[in-house]
Amino acid sequence: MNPVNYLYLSALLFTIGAAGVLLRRNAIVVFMCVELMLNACNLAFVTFGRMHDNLDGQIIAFFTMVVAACEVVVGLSIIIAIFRSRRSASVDDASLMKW
Amino acid sequence: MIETSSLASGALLANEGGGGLHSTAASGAFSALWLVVGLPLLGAVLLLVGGKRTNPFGHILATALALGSFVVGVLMFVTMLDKSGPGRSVDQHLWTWAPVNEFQADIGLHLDQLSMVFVLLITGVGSLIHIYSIGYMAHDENRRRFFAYLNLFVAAMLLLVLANNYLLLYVGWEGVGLASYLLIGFWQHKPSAATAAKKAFIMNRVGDFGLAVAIFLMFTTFGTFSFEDVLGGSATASDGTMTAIGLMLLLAACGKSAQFPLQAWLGDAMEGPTPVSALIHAATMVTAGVYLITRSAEIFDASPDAQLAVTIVGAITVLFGAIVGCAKDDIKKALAASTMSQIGYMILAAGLGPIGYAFAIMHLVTHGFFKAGLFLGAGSVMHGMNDEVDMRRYGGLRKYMPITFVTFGLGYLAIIGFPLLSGFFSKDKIIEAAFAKGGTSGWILGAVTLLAAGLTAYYMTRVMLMTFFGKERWKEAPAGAPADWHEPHPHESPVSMTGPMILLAFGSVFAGGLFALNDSFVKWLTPVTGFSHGDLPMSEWAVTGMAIAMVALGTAVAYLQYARREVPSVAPAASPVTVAARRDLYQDAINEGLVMRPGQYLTRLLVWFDNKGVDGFVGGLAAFVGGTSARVRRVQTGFVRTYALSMFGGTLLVVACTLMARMA
Amino acid sequence: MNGHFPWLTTLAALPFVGGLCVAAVPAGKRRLAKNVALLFSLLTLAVAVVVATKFDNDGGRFQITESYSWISSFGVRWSLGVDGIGLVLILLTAVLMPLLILASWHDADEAPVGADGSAGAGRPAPRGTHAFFALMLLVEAMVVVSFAATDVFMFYVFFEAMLIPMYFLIGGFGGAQRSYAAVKFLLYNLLGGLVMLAAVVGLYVATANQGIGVDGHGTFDFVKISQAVATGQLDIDPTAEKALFLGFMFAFAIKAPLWPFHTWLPDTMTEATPGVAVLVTAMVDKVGTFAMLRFCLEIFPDASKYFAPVVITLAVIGIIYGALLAVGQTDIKRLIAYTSISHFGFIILGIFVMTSQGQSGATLYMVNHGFSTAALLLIAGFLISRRGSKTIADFGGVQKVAPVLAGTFLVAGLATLSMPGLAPFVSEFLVLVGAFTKYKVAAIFATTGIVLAALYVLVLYQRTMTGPVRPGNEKLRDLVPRELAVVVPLIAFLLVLGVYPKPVLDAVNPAVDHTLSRVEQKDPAPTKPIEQAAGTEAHTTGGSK
Amino acid sequence: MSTAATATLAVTKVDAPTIEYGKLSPILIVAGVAVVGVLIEAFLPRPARYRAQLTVALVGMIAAFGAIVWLARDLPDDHRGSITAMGAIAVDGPSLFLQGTLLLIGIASVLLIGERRLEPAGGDAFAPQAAAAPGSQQEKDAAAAGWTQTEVYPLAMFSLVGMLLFPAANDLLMMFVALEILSLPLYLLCGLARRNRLLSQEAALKYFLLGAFSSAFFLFGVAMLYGYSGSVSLDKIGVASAGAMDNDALLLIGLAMVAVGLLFKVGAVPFHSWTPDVYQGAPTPITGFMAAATKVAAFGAMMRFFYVALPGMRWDWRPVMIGVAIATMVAGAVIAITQTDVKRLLAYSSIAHAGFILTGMIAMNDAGVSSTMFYLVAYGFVTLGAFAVVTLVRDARGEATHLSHWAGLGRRSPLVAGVFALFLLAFAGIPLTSGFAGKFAVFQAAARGGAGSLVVVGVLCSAIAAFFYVRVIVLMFFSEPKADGPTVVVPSVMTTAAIALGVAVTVVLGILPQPVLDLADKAALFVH
Repeated sequence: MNPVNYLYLSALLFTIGAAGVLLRRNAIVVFMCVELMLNACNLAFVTFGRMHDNLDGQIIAFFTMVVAACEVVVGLSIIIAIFRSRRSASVDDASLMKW
Repeated sequence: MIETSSLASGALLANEGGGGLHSTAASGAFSALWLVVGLPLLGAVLLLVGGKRTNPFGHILATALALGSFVVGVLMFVTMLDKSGPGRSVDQHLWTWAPVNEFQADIGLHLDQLSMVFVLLITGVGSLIHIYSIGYMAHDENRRRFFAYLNLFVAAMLLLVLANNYLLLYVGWEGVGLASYLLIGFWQHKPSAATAAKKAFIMNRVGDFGLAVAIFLMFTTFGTFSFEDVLGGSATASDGTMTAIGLMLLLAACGKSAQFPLQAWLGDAMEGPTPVSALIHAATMVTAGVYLITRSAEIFDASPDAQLAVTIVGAITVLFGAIVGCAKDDIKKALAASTMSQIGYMILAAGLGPIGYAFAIMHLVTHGFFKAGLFLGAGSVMHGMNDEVDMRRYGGLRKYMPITFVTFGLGYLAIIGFPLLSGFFSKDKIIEAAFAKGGTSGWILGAVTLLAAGLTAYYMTRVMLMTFFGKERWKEAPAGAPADWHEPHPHESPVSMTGPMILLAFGSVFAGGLFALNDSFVKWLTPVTGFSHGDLPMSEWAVTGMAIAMVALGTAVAYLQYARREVPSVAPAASPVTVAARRDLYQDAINEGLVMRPGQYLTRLLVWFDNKGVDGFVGGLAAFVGGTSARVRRVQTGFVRTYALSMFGGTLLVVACTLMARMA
Repeated sequence: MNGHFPWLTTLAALPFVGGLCVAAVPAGKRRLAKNVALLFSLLTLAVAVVVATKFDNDGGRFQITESYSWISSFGVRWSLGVDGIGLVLILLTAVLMPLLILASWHDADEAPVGADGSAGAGRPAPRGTHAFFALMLLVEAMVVVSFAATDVFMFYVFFEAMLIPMYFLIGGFGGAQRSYAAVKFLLYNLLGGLVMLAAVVGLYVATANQGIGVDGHGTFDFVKISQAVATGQLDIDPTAEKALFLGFMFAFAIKAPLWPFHTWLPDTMTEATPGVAVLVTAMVDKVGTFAMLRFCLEIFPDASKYFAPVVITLAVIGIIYGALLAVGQTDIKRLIAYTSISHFGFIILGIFVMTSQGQSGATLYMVNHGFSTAALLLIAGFLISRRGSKTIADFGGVQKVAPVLAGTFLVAGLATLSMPGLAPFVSEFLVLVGAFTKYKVAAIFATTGIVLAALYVLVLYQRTMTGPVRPGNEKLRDLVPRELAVVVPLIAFLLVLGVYPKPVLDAVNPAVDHTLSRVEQKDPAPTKPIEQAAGTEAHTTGGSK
Repeated sequence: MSTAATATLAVTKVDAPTIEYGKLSPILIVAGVAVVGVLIEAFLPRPARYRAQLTVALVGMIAAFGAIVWLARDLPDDHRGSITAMGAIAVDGPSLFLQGTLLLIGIASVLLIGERRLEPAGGDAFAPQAAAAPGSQQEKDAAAAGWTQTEVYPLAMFSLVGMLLFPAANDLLMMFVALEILSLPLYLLCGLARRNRLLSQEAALKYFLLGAFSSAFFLFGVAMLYGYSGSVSLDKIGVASAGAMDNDALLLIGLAMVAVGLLFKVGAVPFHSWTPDVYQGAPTPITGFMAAATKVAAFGAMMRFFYVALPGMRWDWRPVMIGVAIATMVAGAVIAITQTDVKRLLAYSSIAHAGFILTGMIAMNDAGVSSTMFYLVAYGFVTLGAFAVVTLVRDARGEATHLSHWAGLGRRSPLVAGVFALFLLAFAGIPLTSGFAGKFAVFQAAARGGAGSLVVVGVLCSAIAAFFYVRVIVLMFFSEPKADGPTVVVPSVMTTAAIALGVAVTVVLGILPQPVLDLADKAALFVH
């Protein structure tokens, strides 16, 4: 199969992720969408690695996963903290500061 | 490119004017020339800076310095009599004032026959009026200040006539304006006085504008503004330039000499103490315009158009003043109108060119005597009458103040041109010169001067009769008099006041004859102003006869009106003409309608424009930015998804633009 | 870069150090603070006089120069030097400052009135007085540097930095609307300054690109730039030159202020204390006109010539407009502010007609206007402080109760209306003559200013000083000795410069001639020149040197 | 750990990567400090932690700064420096200059973080127990018990490690990792405020979500560039892009998306929307740290990215960046005008300043690099100082950040108000402050680089910006103090020192900027 198709898939996933961030209200879902975007990047890296015939892409994907994991730790802790104070995980509720 | 020696020859070339001023540097007795100006100036400075400490002796000091100036002036005169030809014209360079390349403004004095006449007139009459004021102002708490201003005036006036260039003349010109302002408004606590002073100064400034522009023109044309160079070069410059300069000088003269259309201030200027009216607004300052035109003879000679304008202005003012004078009940305003009219004569004469200059100056001098005398007389009357100025509240005063009556009477006879008195000689010569101009304009001008002579006789007789003859109308209280009104006790003034009046009366009687004797005055001035006889279209005697007839007529009419009939103590209703004359022929109304009102509206409009327009624009800009800010900050909704959307949109934009930049 | 004593740096440093010293005086000791301020201003004056004695009128363009490396990355040097123009303006500054300090002696004693007009609660900031005088001295230091800087960047820095102490002086010590006035002052001038910054950057880049500086950096050395412009070594594209000129001019026009960029001035002068108002008009604003003459003309000669008609038109409008608005004012200080706008019109007119009379006159005008406005404003301030009102209608008949005050006010007023014999006359006349030789119509319109000047001054005098004593004015005190000590020197200067301005002109003329030669302008020759007869003083023929 | 970035996997044999520990010592020291901090949290008793953390952090940063000085002296004459860690990290002029700046800012920030005199009940600016819900009994108990947490120190140090790495990262993967290292602790730090905890948590959430979102863009951009050039090394991308002709949509998209990630970090419009909210909600010492240091690090990375990887592409990215710079300057200045909260005001001001700094970066010449770095130094210290002053003005509810509370501050506390005014003037770019020197530097660089239009927009925006700085000064000095206005708390020597450092840098760089300019000039060359 033409590796370019993976790139299309990657772009599609990235877009879905971005759309999710823009459309979903629940912080966790929003955050998952961000993760989806990161994974779309991973797919792209791997594909490009394949296309360029080197392993950099795959290695980068590992790094990304680690970073994403760290992000999860930090992100979830923040989301949980805010959930505890507000009893809501809706990102739209957190809008005290504006203008 | 005039040769240095042209003065001597030019003096004799009757039709060509003086041909410029060429002078020798002041030496010998002349080197004291600066003292003429310096002494009164010193007085002014001492009295103003010295303040209250000089109160006890201020008036004495000022009078002494004025007299000192007079003495120096006489010394100069004697010295000048000794010399002949060019030796009579001296220059004294004092210091370099404001040098910028071509522009070399110097403080330098110039004394010649013309300025000599003025020096003597100013210091002479000035000294007399100083003396008079000692008595007149005896009870004024600010007498010292008054004398300081008088000294300042004398200094400025002397500077005006002694300057050797137009710029310095301008200094004196404005200086006398200032002194006039200070003295008209001397009783500042009276709003009318303060207003009159301001009005005088501002109208004078309009004239000064003309002088300033004239100097600019001289500088651009000749690269200099010294009398010597400008007058010497005036024949070489183009007609247009000379006409422009001439008209601008005329404007200046109109302002200073209260000529039409800048005459309105003079009547109001009578708010000042009477000695001031005598000195400044009769004898000296107001005649500065005549001096200016005469001094600039070469310029006017080079421009017939400008000359014509001068005569027209003079003619209008002669009649204007005379008509107004006929209707005024305020003795000082009547005299002021007369002054205006008489100066109109002088200006008219000066506009005639070499045939008139000398007579203009001659009339100026004789007028200086008799008008000053008349004013001092009026002051004396007021002094005895609780400062009443309304002639309708006078009457029969000759018994109470005989000296005043006699001196005033002599002045009166002189001004109406009673034969063999001063005014007769000088005015008659002007009438002759007007006819001698020739052509239609000559006839018109002659007729005007004759008519004015008649009017003069009429209004002066009226003044005389209303004041010194008839019923003693001051005995009854005026309608609507205040509760504390008390009957005045007319009395003769002290010697310090009558003395100067007597001396001036002598001048009024004899000066004209003396000047006319052997044409000595004309000969004296000819080296400076040039002289030409012109062609009189009739015999001199005919002119004189007509003039005397007009005077007699005017006197007779006045006699019929004011001696044979009771003078009402309140101005009666009168014909529109009289009403107009009483209101100065609506000159104030015209000024108000044409200048003041629109000016006020303009000012108000501009104030509004400055606030709402200029400032408003800037404020609007600021408000626009602020408003934009207030709107744009709403984009920051506080919703994280909106932020994400803006980021996403931004990303798309950046990506798209990057791609497009490549395409483009 | 000579080994001599750095006189000009000393001159600038003295008030600066003075300001620090004043600020360091303990909080309670107000009197001491004032005395220290006065002392330092007098010291500055002394040094300024020394500098003046070292100046040689025939001794070349910039004298008493010094130059040290400052910010070499931008080609900036700490370069000072004076020509005649700078010198006389420095002297003006140095002379005025002690008088201003003296005049403002009690202005900062009490807390200023609140925005609602409340009487400031009488509780001054503990060091308010100190701050006031320290800031005054600071401004003086910056003004001196501005006049003496021969480095464009350095000039710009101090030109701009000056705004801050001025801002605090206006906003901290004045009338009820002072903070509005201060903000307006600052924003207007900052806007001008920032636009100028763009032009300064542009100039720098031009010098860098054309290799005028060293090491690929540009340069800000005024002498170098001016020379390079004259020799064509620095050849800025005409469009760019015009843009740069406008950038510079914009800042100076706001500062000067030129119509229609003037509206900050009336507010500032109305709200600031009299001393500060004088500081604004007599010194700070002069930096603007000074800079037009020095920087705009010499660095952008072609653009200056190109825009001269526009600037002249604006200046003439300003003359008449300012005068008319002055007539319409009801507030004494505001009225005086508009007279200043009118006068600045004359100064700018004189500069841009580009004749020696115009420019020498304009320079002299700067000095004279400094003295005359100082006198007028300070005396008005003394009057206002007695009555607690600056509305003209509240006064009347003051001459009766305070004759000396009224008399000196009249003299100051006469100076303002250019009465001959007083200093401003000479300069105004020079400007007008200089203008007339090239721009007749403009000059004639400008000359109407003398009539209007009489109007506004005399109307003011009449309404405040003459007439019957108005209720509320009966108890006004006449000038006290401290105030006399302020007024007398000012009037003395007005008189002396009125009759003998030659020393100033002698210092200024060579600099003006130099400027004109850089702009390649000559005075128009008279149409019918008079050959000088032998024996009379030989006059130099203008512009043809 | 960064060895893998460029490790190519040979089929037969793996070369052991070489790491120049000496050249990486500043980063390693700070990383070590962070780890030690964690250990302290784990093993030391609570009362001893504060002192220990503070000491370790300060000593560590000073040591790191010493290491930088040492490295800088060792730079070769052309100041180009070298690439270490198998091509992942560049130790060159810009790196060292910016790292030095970062460390100084870090030191000052830690001083602010360590301040414990301001809260009337004792404690610092951070929540006594971050896990407790705001308003809960648990929180009240923790506060009553006088608990304080010291986890902020290691977090800050980790963040600093990321910042030190960010401008030095010579490949995009390193850059991404650094970005995350610097961001993740900051997200947490933002949520730790003692007062206004809801706002603080909201700030953390917003920052985190948007930050993660932007990281994704960044990473996708990296992927594109990798796809285009086959490498994430900046040098290689540079080589590849130099000859780019047509088929380079990948390159352009990648470039744009990486730029987006970086522009987010500096707070450029339209990626700025997090800035005001986060600056407002975060604990003020953290805001100061974040505002000053993040900007330095991110601009360093941005410059390296554009100057090393994409010099040949300048005609593609410059127009876009010019647009962004203009939008940033205008929006920042305009929106700031109507702000009423001092922290938000400073946030918008920082946006405007991001625009000015972009102006310098866009110059694309040596002057651009040096002037941008100079600006960063100037701006960093002013910002830090300004936020430090904000921590001092307090009322019963904590910091009184609403502008109306600042009315008459100059009357009450002339010194503090004066210092704040100085910082505002520096922000406004008034001559004789560091702000002016910086502004002039970037403007002249931009003008020489042919971006004259930016200069014009820049000065106009400065004028608009001046308006709100001046407004605050008016408020402080020329308005009547309110009766129930805030008080200015006298801080300990630490905050004082931080503020003093800010003042000193502001004044010295304003009057005698030449030494630092020289330094920046010398440090302006990126290693390739």
